[in-house]
Amino acid sequence: MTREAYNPLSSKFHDWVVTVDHKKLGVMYIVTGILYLIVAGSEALMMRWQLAIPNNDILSPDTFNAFFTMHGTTMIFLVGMPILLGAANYFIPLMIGARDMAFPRLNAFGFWLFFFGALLLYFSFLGGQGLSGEEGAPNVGWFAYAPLTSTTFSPGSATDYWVISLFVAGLGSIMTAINLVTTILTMRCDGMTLMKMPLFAWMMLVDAALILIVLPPLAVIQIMLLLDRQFGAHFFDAQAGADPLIWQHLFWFFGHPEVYILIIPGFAYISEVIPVFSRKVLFGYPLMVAATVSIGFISLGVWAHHMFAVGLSPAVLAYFSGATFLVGVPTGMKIFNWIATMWGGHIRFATPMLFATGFVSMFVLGGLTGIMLAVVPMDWQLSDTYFVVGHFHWVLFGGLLFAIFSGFFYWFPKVTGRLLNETLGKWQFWFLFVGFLVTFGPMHMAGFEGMPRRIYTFMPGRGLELWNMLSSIGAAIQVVGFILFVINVFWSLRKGKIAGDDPWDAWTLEWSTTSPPPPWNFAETPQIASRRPLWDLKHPDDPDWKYE
Amino acid sequence: MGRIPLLLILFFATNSSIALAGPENLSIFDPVSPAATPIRDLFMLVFGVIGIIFVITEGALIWSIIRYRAKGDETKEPPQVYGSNPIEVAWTVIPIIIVFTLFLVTTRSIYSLDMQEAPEGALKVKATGHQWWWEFEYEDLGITTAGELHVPEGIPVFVELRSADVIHSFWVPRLAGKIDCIPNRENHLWFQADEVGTWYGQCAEFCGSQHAKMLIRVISEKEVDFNSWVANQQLQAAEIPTEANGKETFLSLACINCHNIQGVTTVGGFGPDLTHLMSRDTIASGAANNSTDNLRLWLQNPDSIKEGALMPNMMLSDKEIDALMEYLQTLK
Amino acid sequence: MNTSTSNTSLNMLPPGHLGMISVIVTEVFFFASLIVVYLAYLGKSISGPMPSDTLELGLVSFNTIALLASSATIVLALKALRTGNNVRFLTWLLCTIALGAWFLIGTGIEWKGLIVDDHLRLQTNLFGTTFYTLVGFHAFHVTFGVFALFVIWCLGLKGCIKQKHHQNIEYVSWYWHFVDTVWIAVFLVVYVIGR
Amino acid sequence: MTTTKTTIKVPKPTAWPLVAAFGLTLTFAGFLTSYLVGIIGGILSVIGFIGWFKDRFPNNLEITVEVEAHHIPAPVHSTKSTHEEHPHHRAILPLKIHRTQSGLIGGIAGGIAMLIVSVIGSFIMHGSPWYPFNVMSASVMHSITEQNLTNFNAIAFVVALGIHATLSIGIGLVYGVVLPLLPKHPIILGALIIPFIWSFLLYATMNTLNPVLNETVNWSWFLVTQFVFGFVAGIVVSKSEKIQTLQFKAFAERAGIETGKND
Repeated sequence: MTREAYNPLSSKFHDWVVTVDHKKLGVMYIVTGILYLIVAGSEALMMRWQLAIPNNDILSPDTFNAFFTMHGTTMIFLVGMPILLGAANYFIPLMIGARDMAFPRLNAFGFWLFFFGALLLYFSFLGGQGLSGEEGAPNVGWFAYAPLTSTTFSPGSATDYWVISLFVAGLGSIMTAINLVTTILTMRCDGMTLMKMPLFAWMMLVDAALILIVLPPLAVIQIMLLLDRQFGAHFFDAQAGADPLIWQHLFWFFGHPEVYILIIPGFAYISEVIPVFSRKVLFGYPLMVAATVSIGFISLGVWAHHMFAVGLSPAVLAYFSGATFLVGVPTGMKIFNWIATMWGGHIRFATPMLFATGFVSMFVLGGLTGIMLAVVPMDWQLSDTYFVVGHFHWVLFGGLLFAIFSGFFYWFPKVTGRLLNETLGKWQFWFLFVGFLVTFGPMHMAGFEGMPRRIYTFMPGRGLELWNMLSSIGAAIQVVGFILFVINVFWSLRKGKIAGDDPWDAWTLEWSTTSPPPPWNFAETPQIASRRPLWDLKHPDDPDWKYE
Repeated sequence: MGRIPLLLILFFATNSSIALAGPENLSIFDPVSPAATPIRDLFMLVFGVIGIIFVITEGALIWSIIRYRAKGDETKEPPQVYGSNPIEVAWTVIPIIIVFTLFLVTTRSIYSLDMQEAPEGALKVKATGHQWWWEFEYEDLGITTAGELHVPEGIPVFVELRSADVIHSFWVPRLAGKIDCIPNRENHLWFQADEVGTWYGQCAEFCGSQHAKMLIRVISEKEVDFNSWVANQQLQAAEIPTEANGKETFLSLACINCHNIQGVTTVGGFGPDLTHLMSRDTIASGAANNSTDNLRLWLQNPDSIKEGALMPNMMLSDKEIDALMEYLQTLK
Repeated sequence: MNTSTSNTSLNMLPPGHLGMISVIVTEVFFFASLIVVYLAYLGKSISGPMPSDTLELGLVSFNTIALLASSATIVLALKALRTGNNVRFLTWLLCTIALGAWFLIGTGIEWKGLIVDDHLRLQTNLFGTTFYTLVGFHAFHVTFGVFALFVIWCLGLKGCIKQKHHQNIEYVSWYWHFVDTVWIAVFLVVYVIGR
Repeated sequence: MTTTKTTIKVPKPTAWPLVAAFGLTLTFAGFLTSYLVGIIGGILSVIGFIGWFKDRFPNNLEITVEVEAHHIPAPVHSTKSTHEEHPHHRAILPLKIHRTQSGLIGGIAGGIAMLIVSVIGSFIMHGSPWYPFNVMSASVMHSITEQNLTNFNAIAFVVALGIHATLSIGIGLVYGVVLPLLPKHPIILGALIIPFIWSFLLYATMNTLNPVLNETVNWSWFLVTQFVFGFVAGIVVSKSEKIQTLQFKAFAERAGIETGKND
């Protein structure tokens, strides 16, 4: 191994900008994602400040509307997507024993499209105001229902920023998804049949396939909206006889699978972390694969459960309700399999496992409140209320974000060569966990008490004060957790314990190369015989391949 | 309801949250309408089901956390168990049975609650969502009002939902679930207030700047009271000669471009009908009480009550406002 | 259960195959969405002109034949390339380009008629909006395909395209076949069902 | 660990994808700002794509690096040894179970037995065989409330049979896999205790599950039909095949989610 000579900063910068290495691109994705996490988190914090007491006036209505729009859009497209694509970018080739992605330059292209699209979205804070004088950032909600987005009701260019930046970023995601599908299906090392891939690779395969299928409809409606706004077309113009539900159907055909696109990588990280820290092989691997694939398929047929209140016919309501219930089955299978993996193991509660356990325990409840929302008459009461806000934050925060932190603590040593500080990590977990419960638990109650979502203030004397105050306090507690995380990252990068190649005594291929891995990953591409190639190497007397 | 203790506990828990809410509560657990009560019952069933699942799953998780925590001195890996057909079949089939049952119940309740035709003897109301207020039209009675929906107690109300601009959603939690108001579409909703009282609600679909203050009040009254309210609303705006000054001011200003007063001007329709303005408890779609001070403030600067409201600041002089106030207060 | 230490030797497809298939899957859902919107708005226009007043089968049938024929010519071109017959390859490729261009020009003539004689524009009504978007995006894909084929043809003239490149050219031909197939769907929806 | 020199080819770093992406973004940003921006973006992206194309054609640009190859096994060790001496230290457990079909058959048998008993009861109490079908279908069909429950209704009949079959087969399958995991007397459990538990749960929730049934059913007869199902399904399942049920072991072990201590 050649050690890189000292480079001046500009040259290092140049290295990163022109790179086509999947690892560098992965790191850039994740770093960008975390930066936007902080931005979108701050927006959420401002909203909680505004909602702490009734009739508060910290934020004006339009600013509040812009903040929740940007918070949702950012969290989904500029935090969730890049982190999951980045992690896949970094670890898929390492896990399947490949030197790089199938199309390295396309990979860079995908990243930069995302990067510039994201910048364009945030430029709206400046540009939207400066050029039209009408308004700043987009304020039509992350699902931007027509006809509120038409020029009549949203003049100025804020909504165009939303459309165009997400269109560009979406193109980037499609490029990366093409790359991931191809890499997983054609670049596996010798011996790695599909059923011997790490579950991570399986889940990212399903994930990338979903991206390929559902992002084009989003692109189509974005183009349609752009044609409406810029060229006078009538796709969503009620005056011309258009049906506003077309937007909703196509948006949710994208939007619902998008939620799975976000959470499946969470499953993927958890499915790698839990076995290693329980010292057991993953329980029911084939069932997990089957469950993941079926979640992928079912997710394509449930979109209208976001539209139970739009006046669909009873038969359609019943179908979408049933399909939505069905999602609960494979999801439940996964949860039970994770618990069964822990059962009978020797569980070490290092920070990754702590977050993984937090994920499993919270995701159960997020799934169950999802079942509640699938009961159509209950949805007539709960849809568009804070109960829904509580529900999807339970899934995306208690689920996805905990999984991301789990993966972050788990793979940080592989990426940087240094371990994150365990003490800070545990403090971070507990602050986030408690803050999470206090923030999002009361939101369910506020929903029961009749609080619609997306309101910039609420009326006093209607039983909402306590729940909102609690939520805001919870948000403040979370801030401590996030600060600890940032401190931990910076401290550990300089002074963290040297990790070595395999700090967790793990079993997948990425731990067989150096930390950080060289640009070519493996000097010689590996050959494997089982799902846990490193187990075979560590226990040559009792290898896995005899049993699979 | 409440045959087993778990459901009782849930019932009390939800009831205590209602108690916390006070008299103006919007709790979905405190229904006063046959369109909302079955949903509450459904809640109790589903709470029970998911409660049991939750306890079992978290129990297993917590048990394995406690029982299988590494002692730190293990020199051997634990036995590697790959899977178990019986248990995997069990936790596939049992959830299927559960969701199948829930599916049956859901389907039945959709059909029983989704009413496409107005029932016999129902009061028909047309509710139109505007940015950011509600228009209520009783076509059979020839009444148009805004923000506050008066209904008789114990009689089903069949609401036709429409939108004048963007998507809104009509939601009064204690009376019925929400249904959206969508341009170019006509949706329906029904409820029946079984008690006399005021039931609160608001727009539930994001509709722009003042989505938060697009409030609804449904006022259910004894039939006699309702009938006298109807009789009053059916009157055209009284011609009161002493108030001619204020009326002229009203007619000379841009007010008439948006606001109608039956018997006086019917050019507008973009803003709420003002024929019986003073019979309402609130102005600006429930954003403020209908007091002299608030009304004056509203005329001076609508943004101070409801920032971003589509009623423009007309830059009226004090004299004009005095005249308008005088006139508006005759619209009883 | 694997009972030996020997590794399963995997016979995996070349990355280009999967890459191109993925692109086509994405495009299928792109056009599917456009077609769904077209169908959803069929007959929903409040004012004319309507499809039955404006759309003619005559010209568009010729265009369709041209586009379908181009799928055949590109197959012949590829066959020639595989056998190393460069002249024949370039000839058939030029035919393909010409047929594609014919389609585009035909579409242009049709649009001119619609705009000038029938006063149907994107802004006119829902039919105009959906028609120009759907057919336009297809035409855009054809344009891109013609451009790509033209680049290949120029490179071929310079002698840069060798037999070893046939795999890559084949991917371009997949794209071309896909665009053809989409046209069949669009044709059926717009000119057969929708009229 | 062998150390040999070897060369590896990796793709040459390039800025063209970045240029193309930036150009494309600007092209679209032209809608938001001015057409000039869009044009500049278009030109940039074309330049980017051409540059990118030249990276790939006629030759794929690569750089060659020389590395010391170190095989895996790289230095991988585990501090732990495996449980090799344990008889079931790794396995798919339990080693032997009922075949899945036995559950299916048990469910079907139990379902048919339950059906017969219900129809007989219906004859005795209502003088018509259709009563249980109508009541069963009422759990999904709202409209059934408006008709006489003893009349024949074809839709209700089909729906009820469908529901009954689904539930019977589902519960039969669960019986097939769960009964062997239960301690001591699977038949007593399957025939009495489990039906009793679910009957109790049904009794508690029937008002919401199926109000028609709740109002009209004879609960003791209802209980009998449940026990008949449990009894028949339980017997069919446990007699279908001799299996090693590991009765002497702890539940988790029998369920196959862990292996026992050394034995």
